[in-house]
Amino acid sequence: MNERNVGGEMLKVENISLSFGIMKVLDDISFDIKQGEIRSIIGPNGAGKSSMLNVINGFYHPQQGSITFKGETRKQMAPHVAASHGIARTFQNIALFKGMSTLDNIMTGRNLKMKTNLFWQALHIGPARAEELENREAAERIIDFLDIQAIRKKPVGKLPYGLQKRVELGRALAAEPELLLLDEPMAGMNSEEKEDMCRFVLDVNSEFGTTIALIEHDMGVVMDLSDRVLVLDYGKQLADGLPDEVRNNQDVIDAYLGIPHEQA
Amino acid sequence: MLFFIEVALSGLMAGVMYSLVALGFVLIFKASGIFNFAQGVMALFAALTLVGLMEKFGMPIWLAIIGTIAVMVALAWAIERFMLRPLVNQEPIILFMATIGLAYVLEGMGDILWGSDVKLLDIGIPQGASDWMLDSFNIYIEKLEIFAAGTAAVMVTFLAIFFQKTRIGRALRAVADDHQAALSVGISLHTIWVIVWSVAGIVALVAGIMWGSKSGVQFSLSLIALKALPVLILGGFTSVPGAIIGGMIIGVGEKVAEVYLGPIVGGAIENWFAYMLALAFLLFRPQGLFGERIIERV
Amino acid sequence: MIYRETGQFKANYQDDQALFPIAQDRYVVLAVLLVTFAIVPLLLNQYWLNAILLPFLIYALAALGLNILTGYCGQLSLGTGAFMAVGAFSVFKLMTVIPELGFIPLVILSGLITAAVGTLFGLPSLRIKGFYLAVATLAAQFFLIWLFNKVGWFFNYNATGMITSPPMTLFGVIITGPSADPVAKYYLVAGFVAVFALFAKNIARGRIGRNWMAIRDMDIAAELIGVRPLIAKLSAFAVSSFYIGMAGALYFAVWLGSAEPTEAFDINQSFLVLFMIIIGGLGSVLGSFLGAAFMVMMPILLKNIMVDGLGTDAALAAHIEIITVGVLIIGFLIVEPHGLARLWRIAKEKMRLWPFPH
Amino acid sequence: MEHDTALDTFPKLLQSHVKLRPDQDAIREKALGIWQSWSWAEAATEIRTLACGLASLGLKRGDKLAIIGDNRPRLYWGMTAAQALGAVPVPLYQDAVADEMAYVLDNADVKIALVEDQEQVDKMLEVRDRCPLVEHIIFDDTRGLLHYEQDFLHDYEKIQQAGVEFDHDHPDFYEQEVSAGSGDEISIMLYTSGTTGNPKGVMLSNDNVIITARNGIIREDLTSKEEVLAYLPMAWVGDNLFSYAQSYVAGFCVSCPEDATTVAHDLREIGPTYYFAPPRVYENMLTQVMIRMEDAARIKRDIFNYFMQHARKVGVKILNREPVSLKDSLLYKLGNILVYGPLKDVLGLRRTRLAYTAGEAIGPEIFDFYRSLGINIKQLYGQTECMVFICVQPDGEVFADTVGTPAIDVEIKIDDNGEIMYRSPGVFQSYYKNPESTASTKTADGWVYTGDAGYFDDNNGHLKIIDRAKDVGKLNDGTLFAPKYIENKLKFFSFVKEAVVYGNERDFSTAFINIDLDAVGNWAERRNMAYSGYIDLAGQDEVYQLIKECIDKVNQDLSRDSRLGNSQIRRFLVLHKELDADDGELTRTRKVRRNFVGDRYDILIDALYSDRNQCHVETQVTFEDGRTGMLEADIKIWDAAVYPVNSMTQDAAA
Repeated sequence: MNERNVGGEMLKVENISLSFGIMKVLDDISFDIKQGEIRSIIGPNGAGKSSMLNVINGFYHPQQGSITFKGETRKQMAPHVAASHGIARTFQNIALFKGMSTLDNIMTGRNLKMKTNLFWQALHIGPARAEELENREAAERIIDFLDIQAIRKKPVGKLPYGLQKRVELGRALAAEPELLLLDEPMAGMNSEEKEDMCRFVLDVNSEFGTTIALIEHDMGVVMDLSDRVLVLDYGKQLADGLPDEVRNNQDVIDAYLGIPHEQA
Repeated sequence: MLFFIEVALSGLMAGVMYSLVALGFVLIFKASGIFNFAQGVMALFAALTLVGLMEKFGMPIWLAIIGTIAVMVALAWAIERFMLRPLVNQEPIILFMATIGLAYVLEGMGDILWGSDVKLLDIGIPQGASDWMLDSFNIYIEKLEIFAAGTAAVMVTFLAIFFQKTRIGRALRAVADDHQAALSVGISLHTIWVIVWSVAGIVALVAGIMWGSKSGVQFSLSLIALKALPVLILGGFTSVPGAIIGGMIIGVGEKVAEVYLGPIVGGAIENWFAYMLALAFLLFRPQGLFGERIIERV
Repeated sequence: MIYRETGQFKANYQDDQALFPIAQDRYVVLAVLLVTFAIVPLLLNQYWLNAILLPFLIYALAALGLNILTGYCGQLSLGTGAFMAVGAFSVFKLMTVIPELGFIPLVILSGLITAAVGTLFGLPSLRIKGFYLAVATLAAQFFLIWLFNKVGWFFNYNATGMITSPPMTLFGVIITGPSADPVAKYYLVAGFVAVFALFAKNIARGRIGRNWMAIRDMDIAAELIGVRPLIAKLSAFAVSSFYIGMAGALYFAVWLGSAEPTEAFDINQSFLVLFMIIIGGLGSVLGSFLGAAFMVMMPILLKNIMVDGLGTDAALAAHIEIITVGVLIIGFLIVEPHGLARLWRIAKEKMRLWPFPH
Repeated sequence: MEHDTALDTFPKLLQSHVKLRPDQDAIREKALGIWQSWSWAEAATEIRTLACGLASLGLKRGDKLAIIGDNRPRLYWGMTAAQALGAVPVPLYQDAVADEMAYVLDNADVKIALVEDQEQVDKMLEVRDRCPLVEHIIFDDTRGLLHYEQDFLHDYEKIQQAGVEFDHDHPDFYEQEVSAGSGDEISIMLYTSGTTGNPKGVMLSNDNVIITARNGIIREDLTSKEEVLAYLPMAWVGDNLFSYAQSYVAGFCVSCPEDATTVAHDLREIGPTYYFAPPRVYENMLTQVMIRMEDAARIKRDIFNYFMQHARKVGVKILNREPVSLKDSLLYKLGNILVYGPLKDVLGLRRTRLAYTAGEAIGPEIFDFYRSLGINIKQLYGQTECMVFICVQPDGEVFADTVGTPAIDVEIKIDDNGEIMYRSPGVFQSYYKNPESTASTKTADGWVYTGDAGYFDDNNGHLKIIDRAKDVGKLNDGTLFAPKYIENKLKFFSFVKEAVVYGNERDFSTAFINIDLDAVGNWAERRNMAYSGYIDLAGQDEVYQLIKECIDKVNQDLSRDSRLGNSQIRRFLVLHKELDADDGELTRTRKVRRNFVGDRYDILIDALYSDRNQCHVETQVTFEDGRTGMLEADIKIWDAAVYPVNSMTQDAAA
């Protein structure tokens, strides 16, 4: 893959522990994500990967630990705050707005970029209209980037799975995030779709310089894409390092041999 | 003090009656996820039928009751066949709307069949104050209310057993969780729904009898359904004990407020007080009385 | 079949995002407006205007309001009747206190007051969802109606507890009270509905509308991309109540002339409007109109058929009527749960693709 | 429409439009969801800056500028910009693989390449060492190219910048260069993907292109108001004539689709008044129509069929302005409201005044289908060597099996061995760096061998093509054997995608058939036949029966033609794979390479001429991603029905 321009620390997670009632989901997790890198989080099902993302963008509130994002340290933050600070994400099970078109989904992704008040919107003139048109163009750039022109005005509910995943990525990109969290972006895709998605992830990273944290089961993909890999297992931090280091880490191998079906 | 206890007690009794109606809601919601707005009207309809059978056909009480039960079962069957089956897999709000439609139909039918004038319902439930309570504790309680409380208690135990012990009961609980499970028990969804609605119908009949004997059988009876709704917020749509306890809380709270708060604000607060009570409660415990916290996953 | 879209290409986003991008649609809308404002008043008599068109238009406005809340934002409410009452009583008080402001501003003002009340009763939506919320909104229904019954200040302490709209004029024409001219009333209401239907459509297709729908379709995802549930839901309650409030104001001041809370605004009003948007189509402005038309006309039609047609006696007819209404509603939900608007959309798609099926 | 002969180059034409219609749209592109438009004035400025930019890179009179990519305004501007400098634009097929490109780039001595995107850039880089003359590569779409450091790669906008500065430093440069241009200068170089051997660079002068374009415009009286969709490869002469030359001469606007996947949709949005497509496009369109109508509701389908039947009866007559009974014309009007109008509208052809088809013969029923709808679709016969026009069908004289009468200023003769020759103002100067081919194609007095065999139809005097001259052979019994002619008849059936017929110097004709997966697949599904894929479907007896019926019809048809009657197909088989350009079985323009296929499947041919009724075959195939693999199958061989030749009827083959 083309040469990387990885910068300083963007996000630092320190001693995060999260539990629901007696169920301990995350146990003292600490790691960091550097500006401009692609960071993978892997691990068997139920390892707490998604929960980790949920903590990062403020949907879950950990009992212990702190998160430092762009220098600001927080114990927790409201999701919309995280969003407005430049954290966007996609979801393991597609969470698109089924009732809306591809374009509207992506436009919704830009809601933080739009400010005009109810009054102007009701009249749909002046600032409201101008704003709508500007953002439409921005949305169109994303549609073009993801090559989904053909489904621009189709309701997303009826789209094939692979495309829905793409639209969801588009919705996340629409927010022009600095940190993009991808929760199994290639789950349930055929090899061709996976290839496209990899392409897009890399392009996002190199074209927009977006920092990416992704959860993925396909080891091949992970090894190709990531600069560094974090391995979780039953809420515990198993390993953290370069793809090759992780690949050869004994604990990781054991953990995976435990559940070989998780490979690829 | 004594007065307060008296108020509280009678509130408790009234609450039991709410519980009876709420029970009907819960049964159906539990088994089919349908918010059956017609429950109140079903009570009215049942009571009307009962009275009708007794007056128009001069049936003895026991026969009339059996007859009414038969009617309610037939009704349940018709509802399943002509309303639920075609609407299977529709969004909850659609089914909710349908039950409102059903309420209209039942109301109209009741009026046409049995006339819309107020009727007295006397199936020999003892009326008047309970002398024993009056003598021993010097507290005034309607015999009817005690009787109602008793019946409610019996109902609940019966239902509890029905749910826990019988095969059908277990099937019903399974349906609540997921439909496939129910089929695996070997009972078709349709049968299950007919049963649930029949049971709800019978519960409605009991509620109808109680309220009917208390304040006569008339349209306003169908409004007791609205009284039962706050109970549901409190107890949760799916919890039988919730319905019972919730009913009592509402009953007591309402009576107390009616007596102590009512005069200050000019009375007639029973229409809304229960709701305010439930709302206030929700602010502190959104998941209701017996619901446990839901962890949302994404 | 009618559609001819070849060559209708868009060279800028303005045109592409126009309300009605397809020329044929624009013609239809213009035709409808023409009929509404130029032809109807000439052709139709008092009865039609008063008994059918006025209620239809006013309910359409209310349905629009509820549709914003329930259809677009996904929050089920059973308090419509009460919010209409708020509008009605607000306008009544305003008409008696500051009539000099003029009727239209007063109606809008009462809308705003209702919006405030609605927002207040929308607060529970932040903690509870679905039917729990629906039941919670009933609190508004019962509490407010009780309030208007009990507190004399609202009905200026008159003995009956009724409110009666004093005559007010617009451009010198009497538009409220018994002596008002039906045509003038019709123009007033039609104007209101037309303008605010347009506003509703604009809001729905803009940022705010999209945020509402996002909350409706997938509230968690919406929150995680920066939509604030608090603002989205409460704004929906506010806008919705604003519309319903104005509808209530017109309903009382222009149509009924006088009203008594427990009858005019009871829970059945709430259900009636809810039916309108379900049958018309959730999340559709057009649907609000179709639903209102359906629910207003059907009973009248039934009555005419039975009483005038078959000579059924009134009481029995009334019973048969509500049964039929009930049956029709159930039947309708079975046939097309997504409402008339969906039917229309499908028909339109077919027309656009004709002769192809898809 | 004015024809100022002083306007003998494209830059000059451009300037005249800037004067005549500065604000009228010159070109459009669907991008970011809307039709971005450039008026003639705006286009002129774009072109001026680009030309100056190219000059600053050292592009000079006579140099070659390669243009590679989908139809994009900037690429079209690249052509004019080059022409403004007296340089020669050389458009290449954007879907060609790197090697194919390498040959052309090298052969054409390309100096600068203007390409669309990363895909093309990568191909260029791959073969750069093989074409040392290429000095610069300019790319339009920067996507994915940010991290390419090579100093000979330039962003289009950077070049524009350079252009602006250059223009500023040499204010008169552009005008001088433009006025220096002349009619006899080479206007463009188009490579013909010959069915055999390497592609040849056809050099056409400004006069060749502009006069031919103008003649076409005069003959069909096109105006500056036409709407055209530019969706066919820029490297192909047709696109160059219809979407470039004629646009500049007539001054009408050309629109570029958003993306290959949206062409159909964009076609409907633009609604071209003047449309061009090779037969296969019309074929696919019709197949799509039929497939989609299959799913229509009963009543609708009946309405459709009823009126289409009526259209077949009178539609063509009405289009040809022949008299029809009042009832028929009224019924047709009704049909126009219910079916024809809407159908044309959804296809995007409602506003189409004139539609051309060429390249190869088109199926009669396909042809009549569109004509009966009232779309004036006409066949023309043309070649790259003369900027397309040789023959065009005159309005009202349109027959499925002829290509019409000579175009304006075109002379035609048939030489002794039946080969068609022509002479016209459009005749090319020569093949680039290829005198011998030039000599063998073009006589001293300007006559060009078409390589096609044909004759003027005795009834209507229209030219009728039967086959490639070199392909026309003889059966052992001496009967004329015109494989292409037969193949086309077969391909007229929607079930047959490709057909390859053999028989030269043999006792009888045989055929390889490629079924059309869409059409046959759909046909199979309606009979709920299970099939796992192409191979499986192709092997089924029902399918063989279906194909046999098609072949029988063709044989019956042939039997009526005294010259070709004996070349009826006796035996045939359905191939186990689709013929594919990636396997070299088709040319890039999807023409069958008969001999190549013949060599590749020689076992099958032997089998066809033996008495075996099955044959095992193993084939190497190339997948989309470039990997290769083996494909095995047992292929059935069936006999077709043969009909007695009726020598009485003369050959107006229906």
